[in-house]
Amino acid sequence: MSKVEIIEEGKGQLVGFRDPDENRRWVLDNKSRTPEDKRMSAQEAVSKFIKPGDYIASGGFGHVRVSMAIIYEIIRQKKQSLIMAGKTAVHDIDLLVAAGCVDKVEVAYSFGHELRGLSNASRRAVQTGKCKVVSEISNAGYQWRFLAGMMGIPFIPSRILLGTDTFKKSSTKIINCPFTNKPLTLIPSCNPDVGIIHVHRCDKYGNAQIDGALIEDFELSHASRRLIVTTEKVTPHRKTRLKPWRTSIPFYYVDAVVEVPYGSHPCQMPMEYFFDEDHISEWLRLSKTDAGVKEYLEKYIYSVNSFDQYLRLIGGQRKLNRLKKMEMTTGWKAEAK
Amino acid sequence: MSKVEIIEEGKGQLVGFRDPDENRRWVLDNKSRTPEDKRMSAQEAVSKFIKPGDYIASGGFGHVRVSMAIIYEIIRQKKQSLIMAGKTAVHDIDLLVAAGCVDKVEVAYSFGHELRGLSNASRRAVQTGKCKVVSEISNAGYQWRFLAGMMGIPFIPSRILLGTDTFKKSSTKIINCPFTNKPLTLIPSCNPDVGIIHVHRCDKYGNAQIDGALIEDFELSHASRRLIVTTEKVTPHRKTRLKPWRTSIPFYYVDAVVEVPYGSHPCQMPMEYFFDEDHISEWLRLSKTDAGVKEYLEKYIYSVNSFDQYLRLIGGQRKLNRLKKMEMTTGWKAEAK
Amino acid sequence: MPKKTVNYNQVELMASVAAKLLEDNKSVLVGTGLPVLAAMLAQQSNAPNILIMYEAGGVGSQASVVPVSVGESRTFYHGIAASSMHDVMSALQGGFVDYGFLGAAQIDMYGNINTTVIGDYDTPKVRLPGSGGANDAGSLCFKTIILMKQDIKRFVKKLDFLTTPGYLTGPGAREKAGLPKNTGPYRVISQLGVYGFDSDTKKMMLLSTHPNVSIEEIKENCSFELTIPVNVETSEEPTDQELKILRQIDPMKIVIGK
Amino acid sequence: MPKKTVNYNQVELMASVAAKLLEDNKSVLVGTGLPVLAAMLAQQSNAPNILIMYEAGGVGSQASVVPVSVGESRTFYHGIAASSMHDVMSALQGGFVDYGFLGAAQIDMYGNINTTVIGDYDTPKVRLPGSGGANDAGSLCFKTIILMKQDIKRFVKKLDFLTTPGYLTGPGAREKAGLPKNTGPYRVISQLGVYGFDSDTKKMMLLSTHPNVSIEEIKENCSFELTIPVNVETSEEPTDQELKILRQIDPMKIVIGK
Repeated sequence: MSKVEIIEEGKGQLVGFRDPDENRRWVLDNKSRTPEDKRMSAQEAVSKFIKPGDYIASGGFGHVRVSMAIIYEIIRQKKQSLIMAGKTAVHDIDLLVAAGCVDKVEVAYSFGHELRGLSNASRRAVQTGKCKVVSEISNAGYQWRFLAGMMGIPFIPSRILLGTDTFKKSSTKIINCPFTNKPLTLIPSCNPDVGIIHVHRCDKYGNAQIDGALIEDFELSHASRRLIVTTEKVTPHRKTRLKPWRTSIPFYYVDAVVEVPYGSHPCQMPMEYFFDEDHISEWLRLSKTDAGVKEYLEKYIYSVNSFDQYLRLIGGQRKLNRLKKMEMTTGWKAEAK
Repeated sequence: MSKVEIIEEGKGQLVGFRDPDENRRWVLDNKSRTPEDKRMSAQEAVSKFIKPGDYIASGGFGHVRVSMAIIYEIIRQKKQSLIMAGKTAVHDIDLLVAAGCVDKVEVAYSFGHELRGLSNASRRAVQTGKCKVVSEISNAGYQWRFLAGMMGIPFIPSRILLGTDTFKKSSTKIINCPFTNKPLTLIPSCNPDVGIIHVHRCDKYGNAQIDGALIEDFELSHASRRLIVTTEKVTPHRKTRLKPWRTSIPFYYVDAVVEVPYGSHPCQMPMEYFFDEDHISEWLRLSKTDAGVKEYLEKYIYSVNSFDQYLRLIGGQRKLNRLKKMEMTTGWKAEAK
Repeated sequence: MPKKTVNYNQVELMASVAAKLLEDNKSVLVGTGLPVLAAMLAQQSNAPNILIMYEAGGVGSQASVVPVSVGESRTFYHGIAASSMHDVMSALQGGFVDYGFLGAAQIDMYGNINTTVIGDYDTPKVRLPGSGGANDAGSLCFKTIILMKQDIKRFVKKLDFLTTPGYLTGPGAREKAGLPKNTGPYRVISQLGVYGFDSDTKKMMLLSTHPNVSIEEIKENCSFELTIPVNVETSEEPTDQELKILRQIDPMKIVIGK
Repeated sequence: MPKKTVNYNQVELMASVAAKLLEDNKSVLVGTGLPVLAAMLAQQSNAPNILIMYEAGGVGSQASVVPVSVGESRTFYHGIAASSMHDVMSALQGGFVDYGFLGAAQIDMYGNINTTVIGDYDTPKVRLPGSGGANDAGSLCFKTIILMKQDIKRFVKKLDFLTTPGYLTGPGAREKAGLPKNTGPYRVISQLGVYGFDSDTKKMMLLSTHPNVSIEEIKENCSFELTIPVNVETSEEPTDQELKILRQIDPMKIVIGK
């Protein structure tokens, strides 16, 4: 029998972790197996399910398939003290940090806009101490935190982070494996308080379909305690039942269904509409200063009542048609599935 | 820091386990990333990829979506000393044990025919010592063995098997979790020597699509060292690229592509054809005696050259049409996706 | 109790009793055979929103005829998902599954069950199929319901093999072993009666006898000491409507006829 | 070497050099920007069967224009799979990915890289995005290729933060830490030259200087002691055909233009 012991422990804060028994209890008490009509407004979903101090995680990846409608609503409702999963979070986290909603982040990738450069506002907040990075991890690390959370187990073993400062600032532990006797990183599970995911279509109970790559939303949706699903379209329940193999998220994981066409704007919705580079650039330009941040938030969020009104501000249907057309140049349509 | 230690170790034989580094090396040396035409006959696939002593695992579940064409071919080629994953294996394992091809089994569910009763031949082989059960596990245990194998990690933690004789006869270990300090079962990874999976359609390189529930074939296919895919139909590669989201198994996991319409007979192919209860009954009746087993193997396997010839023996196209029609009474067709 | 012409068999009775135990708007993992039959009856009678889950990935099927196997296409016919064992077993372990419906060859006083072997493990008298998904369901579902035939060789003092955990050695043993909290066997349904488990001792306890079954008969068909409370109900007989549904669900009598 | 009119910029040169390193019929995980550009150039020139993988799930894309993000629809356009991070990260850890293409803000002599922070961790001068998929690729791909800008603040003696493992502290250190065998940095490509790692010391070693770059210039832009062998080649310039392809792949110059 090989001995097993803890070789080293990361010093990052362990956020979003639940003892699996405690989480099962929470699920039993709070997650309904009843097929109920969960349609509500973004306003209602955010006010009902997001509380100060919550650990939130947004679906998609980078500027792709992000539930921006909910992000804007969180800002509009001035939610505070949120902890966010920086799981390749870009525009969403930048705005939330800039608006003062999020002040703690567990970082895999944050404070950047991929090719477009660094995020001005959220980076400034970290550099001035307004926003704190509580722990570091990697993209696979997040994927596996959610996988463990979905599976109801306390951790997933892996071979990443070893030998690095990323490990030292993480909440993971290194043990020697009882099967191979080699060092192995244990990635703790994560059950976010609230997951926020934008999908292509969903029925009123919450049975949701995602087109194209799932990214890590299968695991994230299953692991989240509360799950807000925004959808391009609410589809009849009967359609779910005609192609059950297309369901990526079954209804019993879902707490709110919010119909928001173009709900990912200015991010891409794969096979639906392209990135709005004009709008992203406007934000990147304005967010260079605190005054600019204020101007942006005032113009596009605080003085706006609904996502529809926002869509009119960014250029309305004409702009949206252009974004649709740009996405279509890839030559396929979501309906192809 | 909580202490971690091994609380108990199962005494079952650890089969199909590879040190992740050793398996990575094997993958590097043996799995091609070249898109090559991998079409071959069942005869060629079996003679090329299955060796005595191999640990084999068959896809599908029970009598559903099983690559019977390969099972028959293994018997025809009189392969011996195989170890088999009894991962809810029914007709496949029964025949393989009866024919003397498989003499060791790791059991989650074997030697039974679900509703149809116990398997006569393989159960007799176990009771007389001809076939040895080397370890016990559960269905989820297998699922997680393959998941760990696919992920390249030595184990998956879980909360099953605890407190039972199934654990004692398993190859798993119980530790106290370094995050919760509670007992946790570590399920060792499995990378079978050969995985055998029947799919709805596949291109010549091995990009395979499965309709309906995936069961555990996503993990099994990704974890197997060699993977033989039999398919109802070889489809043009261009069709793979039109709907990449439909690919369940990408080509780099696949070693052989064998086109065998009705290749799951007498098992069901979901949304294609139903179980052939007549044929299953004939086997269950004959397999009550060793003489009957011999008669069945002689008639349907040894004296037959190909799967087509076998299909003529079981009733030919007329019978197959009936099985198709029975399956269609469920009211949908695979093409619906 | 007014007598009624017996127009049902033991399987139909057990299915009807089991179906009534299922609450509406709960989830249940079912195995092949009687468990499926009972869950489908519940779906078509007292629990229209019961969420039926199959370990191979089918969820929420609306099939009108009983699936032959827990992996076949009827397990996801007009369902809400046709996913994978990964998905369903994760739901089990994550706490999303209320009931688990199991069969068994042997059971002991604490609801531990054997589906692996009769006789010595290394030289078995009868080799049975093994755990299948039973250990998973018995470990991870909140409430396990066991459907099995009862006689003295099946309701035993000591199992030949402990495949799936009940309350193990008694109060607190499951948690000590590391099994999830608030889980364990809830009911046992045989052809003779319905059993629960004493909340203090975790020992099996008679709850109701089936029509025309005496407590004497119950005892004669049980090798361990059974807790028998003062009040023992008589199980409800299947209604004509239930029988009609059962026979529609299983027109070939592949479960009923056994 | 015959001089040629310089009709390309540094990004184009780096992309062209990087593309030539990729062998055909191998798999490569690519990050946003220059890595994608280089891999797509390889796919359209020297390595038509290179298998391009994106961490969000796109595999084998045949997009003709560079994706803006590693999660966007072009990452699976006419691909062979559009699956998930679970699938792709498993392939990485399982040993199915030959090359990993990364960017970096700082690198040290052993190929360890920093993309997390410049300055002190708790009071950062510049907070960078963090690992993203870099630690995963650098830990799990067989050969890592790093594409980055070179100057003395980037090629450093000591990283401000070790985000992604190179050879850590030298020979044997990766294995001792538990990282998979036979992995590590393979090449570093800057705007000045191409570097490899000495097989004995695991220290960075100059392999070729780019056209019109002197060894002196290389040294001046590196803070650590660089191994400089007797024979140092000159990197090949991009061909007209390569430049044509690059400008077709990135018509808006979103990568090239930076």
